[in-house]
Order: sequence, then structure tokens, then C-alpha cells
Amino acid sequence: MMGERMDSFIHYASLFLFAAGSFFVITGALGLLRFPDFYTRMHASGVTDTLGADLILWGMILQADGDWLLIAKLLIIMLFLMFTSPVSTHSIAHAAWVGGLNPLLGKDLKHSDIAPDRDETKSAPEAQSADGQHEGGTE
Amino acid sequence: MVKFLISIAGRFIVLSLALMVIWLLLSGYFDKTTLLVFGVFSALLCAWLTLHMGILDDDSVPLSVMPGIFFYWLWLFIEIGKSNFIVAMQVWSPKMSLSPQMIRVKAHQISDSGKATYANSITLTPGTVSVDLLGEDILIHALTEDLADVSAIEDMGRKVCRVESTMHPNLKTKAKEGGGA
Amino acid sequence: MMGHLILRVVIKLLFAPILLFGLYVQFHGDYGPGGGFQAGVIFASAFILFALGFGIKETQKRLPPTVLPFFMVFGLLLYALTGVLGLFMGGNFLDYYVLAPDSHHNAGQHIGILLVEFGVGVAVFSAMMTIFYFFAGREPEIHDADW
Amino acid sequence: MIMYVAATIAVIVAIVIALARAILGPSLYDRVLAGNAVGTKTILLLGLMGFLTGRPEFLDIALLYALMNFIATIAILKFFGYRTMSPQMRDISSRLRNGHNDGGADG
Repeated sequence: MMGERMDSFIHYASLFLFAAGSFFVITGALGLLRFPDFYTRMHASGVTDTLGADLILWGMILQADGDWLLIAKLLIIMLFLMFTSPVSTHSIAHAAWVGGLNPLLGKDLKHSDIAPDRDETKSAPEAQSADGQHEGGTE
Repeated sequence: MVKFLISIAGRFIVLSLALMVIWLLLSGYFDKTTLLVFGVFSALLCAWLTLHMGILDDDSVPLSVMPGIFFYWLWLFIEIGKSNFIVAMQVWSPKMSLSPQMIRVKAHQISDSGKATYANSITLTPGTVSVDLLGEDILIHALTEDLADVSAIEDMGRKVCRVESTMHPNLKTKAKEGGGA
Repeated sequence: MMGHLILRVVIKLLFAPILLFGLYVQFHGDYGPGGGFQAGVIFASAFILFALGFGIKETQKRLPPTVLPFFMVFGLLLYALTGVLGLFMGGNFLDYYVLAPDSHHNAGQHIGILLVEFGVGVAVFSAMMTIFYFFAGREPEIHDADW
Repeated sequence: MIMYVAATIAVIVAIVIALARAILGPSLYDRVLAGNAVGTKTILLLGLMGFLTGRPEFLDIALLYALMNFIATIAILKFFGYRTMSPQMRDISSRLRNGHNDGGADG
């Protein structure tokens, strides 16, 4: 009796987790489509990578029926995602920044030209910035 | 020198044991002798290769961070949830009110892994992405003005520092060595 | 060396687990998905990740390209000799059953598969690394880098 | 069972949206980001498929896919962003760009 109630609780909890996870996954994808420039889209993709993925994985963990090996594997996937997804995002952002892609800043989303201010000493910012503009401004 | 060797050996042993645990979790066959033997062999081989590639240091086996980091992760999960809601609201609102900002914060962490943890935590909370980590400076792109909250981000940095400083006392010396290089 | 600190720290952290995952796929070939080929690729991918983070030169210093042909030959010979061993013991080429004919648990099959898969894994690993070295280790002075 | 199907459909829809971003671009980095997002969703899809078909071996593949997604992203960025796989990326890439500006005629 107790176990049954527990089971149905777990069932509904995982249902909720799946629903919320799906919502956040779609939110992330929609943000990826709607946001105005690369740097803002990055944040939207972060929504999918963190909360969306984690909620769906937690839902799967609840559905794993106490199978410890399954839970361990799901936790390993979650941990792996937690380590790699910010690094991927950071690397893309860093490459865009170094490559001279300028972010839209401020409330009016106006184009800035601050991009590669990090290495005046090391390389030629003009060349990089020109290259980035050429790549970024096709549309 | 002896101390150095002991620390290497300790890391080697801890890494091998951790890999063995991962093997058991992945494999799930606790009773097949051949697989257990292969597991021991594999864990030792991987640990040896890590040593051979020259990356068996405090970043690859962060012994010292271990107890504190779990509480930090719990806190981080809550933060991730909170900032996710803010970004999700921006996505679904018909008229987006974005005001992206670029801000700089200082990473006061001593070790590389501490700095990387801090930068990764910033990236993991949606709405702020660490674009660049150069020396002690982290350049952050934030989605809105509310999210570009320097004091909150620095608070996160202090938490990472605290996790880090509960670890070993010889970090200071390591920082001095690393500073010259 | 500072520019990619985050990447390097995470690669350091994940290097050993990726290798272990490769070996897990290798040795569980007869219980789950996987086998020698996939394992070789995963094992090589750990080193490729290392090379992406730390540079080709550093990787080649630790895993010299000159040893890779030996691995390749070793893998292939392991495969071939296992097959020939079956031939010598009175079966067909790659006939594992004769390796341990009296076993009730198909021990011969297990041993044969393990050896062959191990050979495949080693060969694929070294082949992948060789390909990667050839592709990625090109001198940047070769000027068609932006095709 | 129905929730797996629902979640699977949601993930597939998300993949389609992300693919639209990958096609629209406009910059290289947008495409890489979209590719990375598709990869993350594929991991979820693989896990869900495993549960849907009752074959948890899919989780191994999901783990593998997570690994490959990471490596692929880094490798693509390194190749296209810095134009080379060699160690001192920034120096070499700037040198390459400079060299290439005047050597562009023969290329």
C-alpha cells in the first residue's frame, strides 16, 4: 500500500520532471532562434544544456526503478555534461571574441566595436576584427 | 623530493581507485572475475597513461577540493535553477527586453582548477557566460542588466575561494612556483 | 599558455575517465554494445582531446609517432595469429572453439573474441592516431589552411 | 510510456528549431553553437530512446555521444577559429592572417 503510493508519487514526480525538462529544452531552442545575436543566443543554448538536460535526466533517474547501475550511468552522463557543456560554450564564446565578433550591447542593442581588445600587444586587432566582420555580417 | 614522490603516488592510487569505482558502475558485473581483473588492469593502465602524459597533478585529481565541492554544487544547482527562469522568461516574453552587458570580474582563486571552476560556474548559470579568462580577469557577457550583477558573481567567486582554501595548505607555495612560470 | 586554461583543466580532469570508458567498451564487447573498433576510436579520441588542448608537439613528445606503427603491427598480428592458432589446433581460420574445446562455458569463444578484439582495438587506436598526426600535424606554413 | 513519447517529441522539435538556427547562421560561431545544442539534445534523445525501447545500453551510446560532441566542438573551433591545430594558436593564426592578406592573390 505504502509502496504503491510511493510508486505513484515517483511516477507523477517524473512526469513533472519530464514536462519541465521538455519545456526548458524547447525554451532553449526557441531562444537560440529568437535572440538577436550570437552572444545572446549562447545564453539560450545554456538553458538547454543545464536545466533542460538535467531535469530530463532526473526524470529518467526516477523512472529507473531503483536500478542502481542505470542511475549511476545517468549520473555519470549528467556529471559529464556538467563538466563539458560550459567548456564548449566558453570555447565558442572565446573563439568568437578572439575572432573579433562584436556583441550587441545596451538596451538599444547597438553594435559595439570592442571585440578584440584583449591582445593589442600580441597581434593585430584590425586584421582580426576585419576578418570577424567579414564572417559575421553576411546577413 | 620524497614529498613530491609521495604526492604523486598518492594521486596515482586515488586516481586508480576512482577509476575502478567508475569501472564497476559502468560495468555492473560484480561477479565476473575476468571483468574485474580487466577492470583493475584498465584502471592502472589509465592512471599510468595519465602520469605518462604529464597531467597527473592537482587539476586532474583534485583531492583537496573533494568534500567542499559537493556543498558548492548543491548551492550552484539552486543558482542554475533561478537564473534559468530569468532567461526562460526573456525567451517567452513577446517583447524581449534584453540589454546585454560586458563586465569584468576578478578571479582571486589561487589554483588553475579553482579559476576554471569559477569560470565554469559563471557559464553554467545561464544569463552569464565567461567569454575570456586572462590572468586574473574574467570577462563576462551578461544577458540583462539584472543578471550583470557584479556583487552576486563575486559572491560566487568567494564561495569558490572558500572551497579551495579548505584544501591543502601548500597551495601558497604552488602559487609562488606557478607565478614565475 | 593562459588562453585556454579552462579547456586544459577540464581535459586534465576528463582524460583518465575517457580512457577508462574506451577500455570499458573494449572489454564489454561481448556483453553490451561496443568492441574493438569503437574502443580504439574512443581511446584515440582521448589523446586527440589532449592534443587539442595541449598542442600536437606536446602530444608527439609523449606518444611519439614512431611507436604507432609497432602498435599497428602488433594489433594486426594479434588478430592474425589468433586466427592461425585456430588453424593449427585443428579448426578453421578464426575458429575460437578449438582454443578451449573442453569448456562448458564456451571459454574458447570468449578467449578468442577477447584476443581478436584487443588486436582490432590496438590497431584502430594507432591508425587513428597516425591519421590525426598526419592531418593535424601539418606545418601551418602550408598556405592552403583556409580552404 | 506516454511521457517518454512526449519528451521525445519535444526534444525532436527542439532539434529541428536548433537546426534552423544552424542553417540560418549567420556567422560560423552561430552554426557551431547550434551544432553543439543539437548534440546535447541528441544525448537526451538517445537516453529517451533507451528508456522507450527498454534497452538501457543506449546510455552507453549517449555517454559516447556526449564525449564526441565535446571533442567535435573543440576541434571545429580550433580548426576554423584558429585555422590550425598547432600549439601557439593565437600567434600562428595572426601570423597566418597577416601572411595571407598579402599572399591572398595566389590562393
